[in-house]
Amino acid sequence: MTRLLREHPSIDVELGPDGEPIAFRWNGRQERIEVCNRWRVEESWWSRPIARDYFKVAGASWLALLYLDRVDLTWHLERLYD
Amino acid sequence: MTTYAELHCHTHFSFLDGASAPDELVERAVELGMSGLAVTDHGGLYGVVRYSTAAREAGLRPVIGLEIELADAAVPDPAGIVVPGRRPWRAGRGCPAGGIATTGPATGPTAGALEARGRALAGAAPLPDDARRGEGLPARPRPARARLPGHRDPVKEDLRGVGEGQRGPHLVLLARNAAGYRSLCRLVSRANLAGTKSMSRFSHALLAENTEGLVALSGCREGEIARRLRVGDRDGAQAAAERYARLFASRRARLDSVATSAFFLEMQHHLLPDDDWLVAETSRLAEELGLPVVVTNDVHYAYPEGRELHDVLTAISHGRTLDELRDLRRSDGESFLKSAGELMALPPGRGSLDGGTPRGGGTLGFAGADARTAAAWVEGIGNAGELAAGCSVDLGFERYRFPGFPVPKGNTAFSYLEELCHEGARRRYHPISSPVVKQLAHDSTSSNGPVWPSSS
Amino acid sequence: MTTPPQNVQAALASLRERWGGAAPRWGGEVEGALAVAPRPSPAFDPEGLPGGPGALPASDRAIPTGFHSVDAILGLGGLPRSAMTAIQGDGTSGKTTLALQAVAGAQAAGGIVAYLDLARSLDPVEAAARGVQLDWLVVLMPDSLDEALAMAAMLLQDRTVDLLLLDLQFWTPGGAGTSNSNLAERLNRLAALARRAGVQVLVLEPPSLPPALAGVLIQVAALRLELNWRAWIRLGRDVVGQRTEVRVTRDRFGPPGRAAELGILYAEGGLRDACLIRRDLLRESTPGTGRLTAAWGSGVAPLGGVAPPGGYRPNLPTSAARLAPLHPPAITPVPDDATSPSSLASPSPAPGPRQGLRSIRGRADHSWRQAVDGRPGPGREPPCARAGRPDPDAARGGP
Amino acid sequence: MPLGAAHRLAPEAVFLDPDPPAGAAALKAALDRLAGFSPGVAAETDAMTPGFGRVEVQLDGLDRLWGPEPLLVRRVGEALAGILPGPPLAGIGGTRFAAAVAAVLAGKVAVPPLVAAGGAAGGAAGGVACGVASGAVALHAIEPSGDAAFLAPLPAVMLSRDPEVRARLDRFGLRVIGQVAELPRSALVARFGPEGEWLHARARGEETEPFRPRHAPERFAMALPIDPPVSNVEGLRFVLHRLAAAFGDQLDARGAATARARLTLELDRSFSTGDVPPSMTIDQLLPEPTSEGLAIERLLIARLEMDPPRASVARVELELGDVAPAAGTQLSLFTPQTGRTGRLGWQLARLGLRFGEDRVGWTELEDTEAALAETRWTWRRGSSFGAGAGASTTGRATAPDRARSGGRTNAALHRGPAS
Repeated sequence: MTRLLREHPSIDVELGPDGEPIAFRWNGRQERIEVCNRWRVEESWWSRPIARDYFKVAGASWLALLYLDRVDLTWHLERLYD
Repeated sequence: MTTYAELHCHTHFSFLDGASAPDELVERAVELGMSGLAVTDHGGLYGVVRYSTAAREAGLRPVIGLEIELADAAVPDPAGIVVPGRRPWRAGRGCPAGGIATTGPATGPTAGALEARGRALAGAAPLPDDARRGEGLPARPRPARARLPGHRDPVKEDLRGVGEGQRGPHLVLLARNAAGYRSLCRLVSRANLAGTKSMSRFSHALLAENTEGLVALSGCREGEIARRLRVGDRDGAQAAAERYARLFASRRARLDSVATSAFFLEMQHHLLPDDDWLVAETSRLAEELGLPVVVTNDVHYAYPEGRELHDVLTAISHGRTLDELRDLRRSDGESFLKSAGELMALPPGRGSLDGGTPRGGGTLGFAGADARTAAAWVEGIGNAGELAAGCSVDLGFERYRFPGFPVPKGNTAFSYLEELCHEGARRRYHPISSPVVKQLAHDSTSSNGPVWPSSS
Repeated sequence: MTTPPQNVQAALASLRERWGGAAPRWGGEVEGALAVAPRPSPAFDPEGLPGGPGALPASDRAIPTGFHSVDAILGLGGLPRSAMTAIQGDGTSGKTTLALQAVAGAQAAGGIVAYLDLARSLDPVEAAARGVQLDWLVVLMPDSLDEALAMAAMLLQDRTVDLLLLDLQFWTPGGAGTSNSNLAERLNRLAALARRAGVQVLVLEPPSLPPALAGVLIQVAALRLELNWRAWIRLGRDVVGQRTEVRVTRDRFGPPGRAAELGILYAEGGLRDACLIRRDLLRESTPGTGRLTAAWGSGVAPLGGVAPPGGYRPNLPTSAARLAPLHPPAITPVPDDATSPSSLASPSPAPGPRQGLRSIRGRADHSWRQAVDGRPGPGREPPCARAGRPDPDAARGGP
Repeated sequence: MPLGAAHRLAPEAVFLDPDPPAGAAALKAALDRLAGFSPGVAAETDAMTPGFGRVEVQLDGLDRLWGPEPLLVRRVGEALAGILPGPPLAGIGGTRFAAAVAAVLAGKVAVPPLVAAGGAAGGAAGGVACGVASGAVALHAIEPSGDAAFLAPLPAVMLSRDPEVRARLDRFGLRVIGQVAELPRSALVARFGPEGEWLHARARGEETEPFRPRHAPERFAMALPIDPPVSNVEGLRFVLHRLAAAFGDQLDARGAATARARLTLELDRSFSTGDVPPSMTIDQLLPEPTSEGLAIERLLIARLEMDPPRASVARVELELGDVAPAAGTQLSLFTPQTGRTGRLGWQLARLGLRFGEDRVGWTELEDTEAALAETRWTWRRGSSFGAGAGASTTGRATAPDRARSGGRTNAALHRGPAS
């Protein structure tokens, strides 16, 4: 079961050399993460383009879904697995 | 190592699925420094001539191929992994209610249409739709129009709303030489005769008869092996891979040699959620069986922007608006021509399916798997170029080739022609008149020279 | 759980042969895995609900959680009606899963459920996948804990709902308009109301609660479960599930201190979900020690101190070299007679009771031992969590 | 007839645009007046229907009260003067059909008023100005039991409005009503179907359907002065409780339920500072029609708590709108929820009022496999629960449907003429 955060809060992400996140910061917490899956979503280019790179990342004892909004290049937190 | 060659590429002769013209693809491939490019349209060789002409002009090695959709499973497939049953189209936001009624979990996707076709072939005219629908309509006898011998009533199959994932498994066939090209032509002809309008029907039996000079790639994510791997059916995938390898193996083929092997496991990565898994499993399978791998990108358009046109084409082919397409459109926008560098930058190429790098969580036993996948990926990119280099089909447009015409012994072509003309004149003109005789004499004298006989 | 009778086994086997992974399973056969059906049906079939195969009948005092191993360690065999239950757990501990499963159980028994979504993080699709009837799930989104408590009180007074789920996940102390002083009193009142109105209250409690509030919760809750993440369940690189330990820290209706382990699979959709019922593909792992030292919420870990990985190697192995495995596989699949994987293509005979979890864990444990005792790979260290991990058989606990 | 054709026929005519609301309002006022004359008044109040403008008044036994019929008709005319655009035409007959025909004739032929006893009277009040001095009513009365004789010479096409029936009458050579009346009933039924039965009855001067008088809506309004004025909600709650409880009893006694409540507070401005309106009004739609005083009171109090009066309240008036007979609801078996959905609806309405409408609601799945999680489901606000388009499939025809229909009622009320 996952928690889907409605507002997709912004997060800070540190990137590794290959463009995948290796650490992120949110709500005053900062942690190393390991990417365990990634995929790309490109939707509705005909109306309101949405382009995101999703990363499913695991921390010490938690799992979350981040994405890079490729329209404005910001990082967001979308889901927490729980 | 040779440079990369894309071996799985659709031109717009994959009707309503490819979004780029052959010339455009060739141009882009040259730009990217590819050594070769294969054209593998769906169930047809329509684009071959335009493509190979363009490729030769641009100095690109043309590889001629085909992507087929097999209509049956080679082994019983009770779970519907290989030939899935069609599920009703899911209605989503902004969709008209009801959707499209599709066949249930039928054994084959074309069961209904084929039944109708069987009736048509057996001589019984298919019931006119009106008679089936309206009870009170008169069934007026219609004149039998002059039909050409071998004529069949076209049977149309409504495949709108049926996505690739609900159809038969794909397989890519490439011609290694002229014999391979002949095999492709035979396959296409037979499959089109066996199929319905615009929907050819390839079966395993047909495929088994025509493997000479062909190289098979295991296909995109909708190929039989990929489908099995995606649902975790390792044993089934292994059996299927061995079956294909046996099927395409020639006498001098060694399994692990790129130059002679005739069956390759195809790896693609379109940044979809389960692509990591699929690539890792494919490389694992390749290692277990010692099969060579090849990396392709299942190209449907030359440039990334082509995605929009491709989506629109998909919408047209399914008769829906873009909003209603849902999962019928390819969810990735990655099916454009990619250079070797771009392919290498994908997750498997980076070796970054990595639990094993220092920053990773040290997931036990996965570092080895990742290194294996990365190595296979790199090797597959190299193999693609090698394989393309090993394929040469020359359609030979430089010289004229006329159909052979047997001439009876003791005759030259012109003497035989004269004989035929006189015979025809005797049959046709009663009584024979002097202008006819004069004309015949004129023709036979002039036809011995460079002048073609004028029609009489 | 019981073994299905012979005729049921035969029927299930034939169904599986025909339908593969989509065939019905004997209840609890794969615990925590979602059905592979893509679209949860919202149809409400009142007659079909109670007493379906595998569903424990809801008693008048307790509602089963849907996880048999959890039900087994609870005094009432489920979460008590008309009392407050606190579920405490860290970020990814599985408490939402457990809570939603309980919601589904309550709805199956005919209840109306209100979800106080303080964190604004309910995913209805996931909820429906866990069996929640969205028709009967009222979602309330309070802004603050004060509001949440007021809403809860109103709902309890009118007895219009049967289960109230209060999600405190992201609630931060000192939020707008929260006065800690009378929180205790109000929570007490809430618990009393729940008792009187016969309404079940579930509180999802993050570990970061201020001690005062946590203390109150400990006091007022009749049942308190503590969930702790134990390990990931992986499919290739991807994490597709987790293992969680459930510990009863307080139980008014039975002995506290029992523990059980849950296997939770996420099943996020797509064809790949069919892999989740093939246990031989799943692996279990915990992050290695020393790498991920910073725990969630425990301050700031140094960034950038780790050397970047070198990317792909320019010296590519040739095909001949690749055919010899680069690394011997660290986990060799151990043939395990008790856990013959139910194959999609070739159906296995109906499995024995309680197979699902045990097989996952059994397999993983085996690999652990092999890896740890036998031949730890280079750069791989034995996990630190090993010592703290209860013995699997003791962990099962329960009667 | 198209307007252009009409212009050609009567170039000097002035054409007025139809004004259905005004017509309906005028008719409603007329009905209110007529209710003072007779207990049985029936009319079509929808201005868009062809029957609009005809008012039927039951005259049985009214001669003792109002005098003989001509006198009654004159009195009616006086009462209606000024309300309708012109003087009404009146006809008195044994059946409603005959009376209506008589009224039409009254407009065409100047017939001296005749006395007719018994039966119902029909008055056709149209928007046609007849040029008769106000108060003078053109009346045509039919002799008692003379209906058939009265109708016999009239054209048969008057029997029906349906052009097809008219054409068919013509085809059968039935020119006058008398010919129709002479035919056996079975013959008419055989050729016209059920309509034939009606035609026959009408032609013979027999009543075809029971008279359904119009019921004036009861107005549930009550006011209580508060002396001295109170400023806190607690005090108001006390007063409101009395009002709501009284209404609850009344509704229960009538077997009725209300769907809308309006609370008007007269504010005492003598001690207030700033700009305070003389009164404040709270309009509250109820989640479902109810007769429970307590439920209404609670919702209103919740509104008051959200938006307290800005000055002391001197008078409280509570009015209930949309009172209709309470519909019996079928509780489905086996669903324990059923009994409580009603209460839940109320509860959610209160929660929505207190904490904001957008905070309470339900979710509905849309496309569970969409690529973006946001588009997989939609949020439905509690107040509009189930009123959405894709609401109910047949599969879940249980309690939510009931709650949904309640929601739809609300939506309909929203669209209705709001005060």
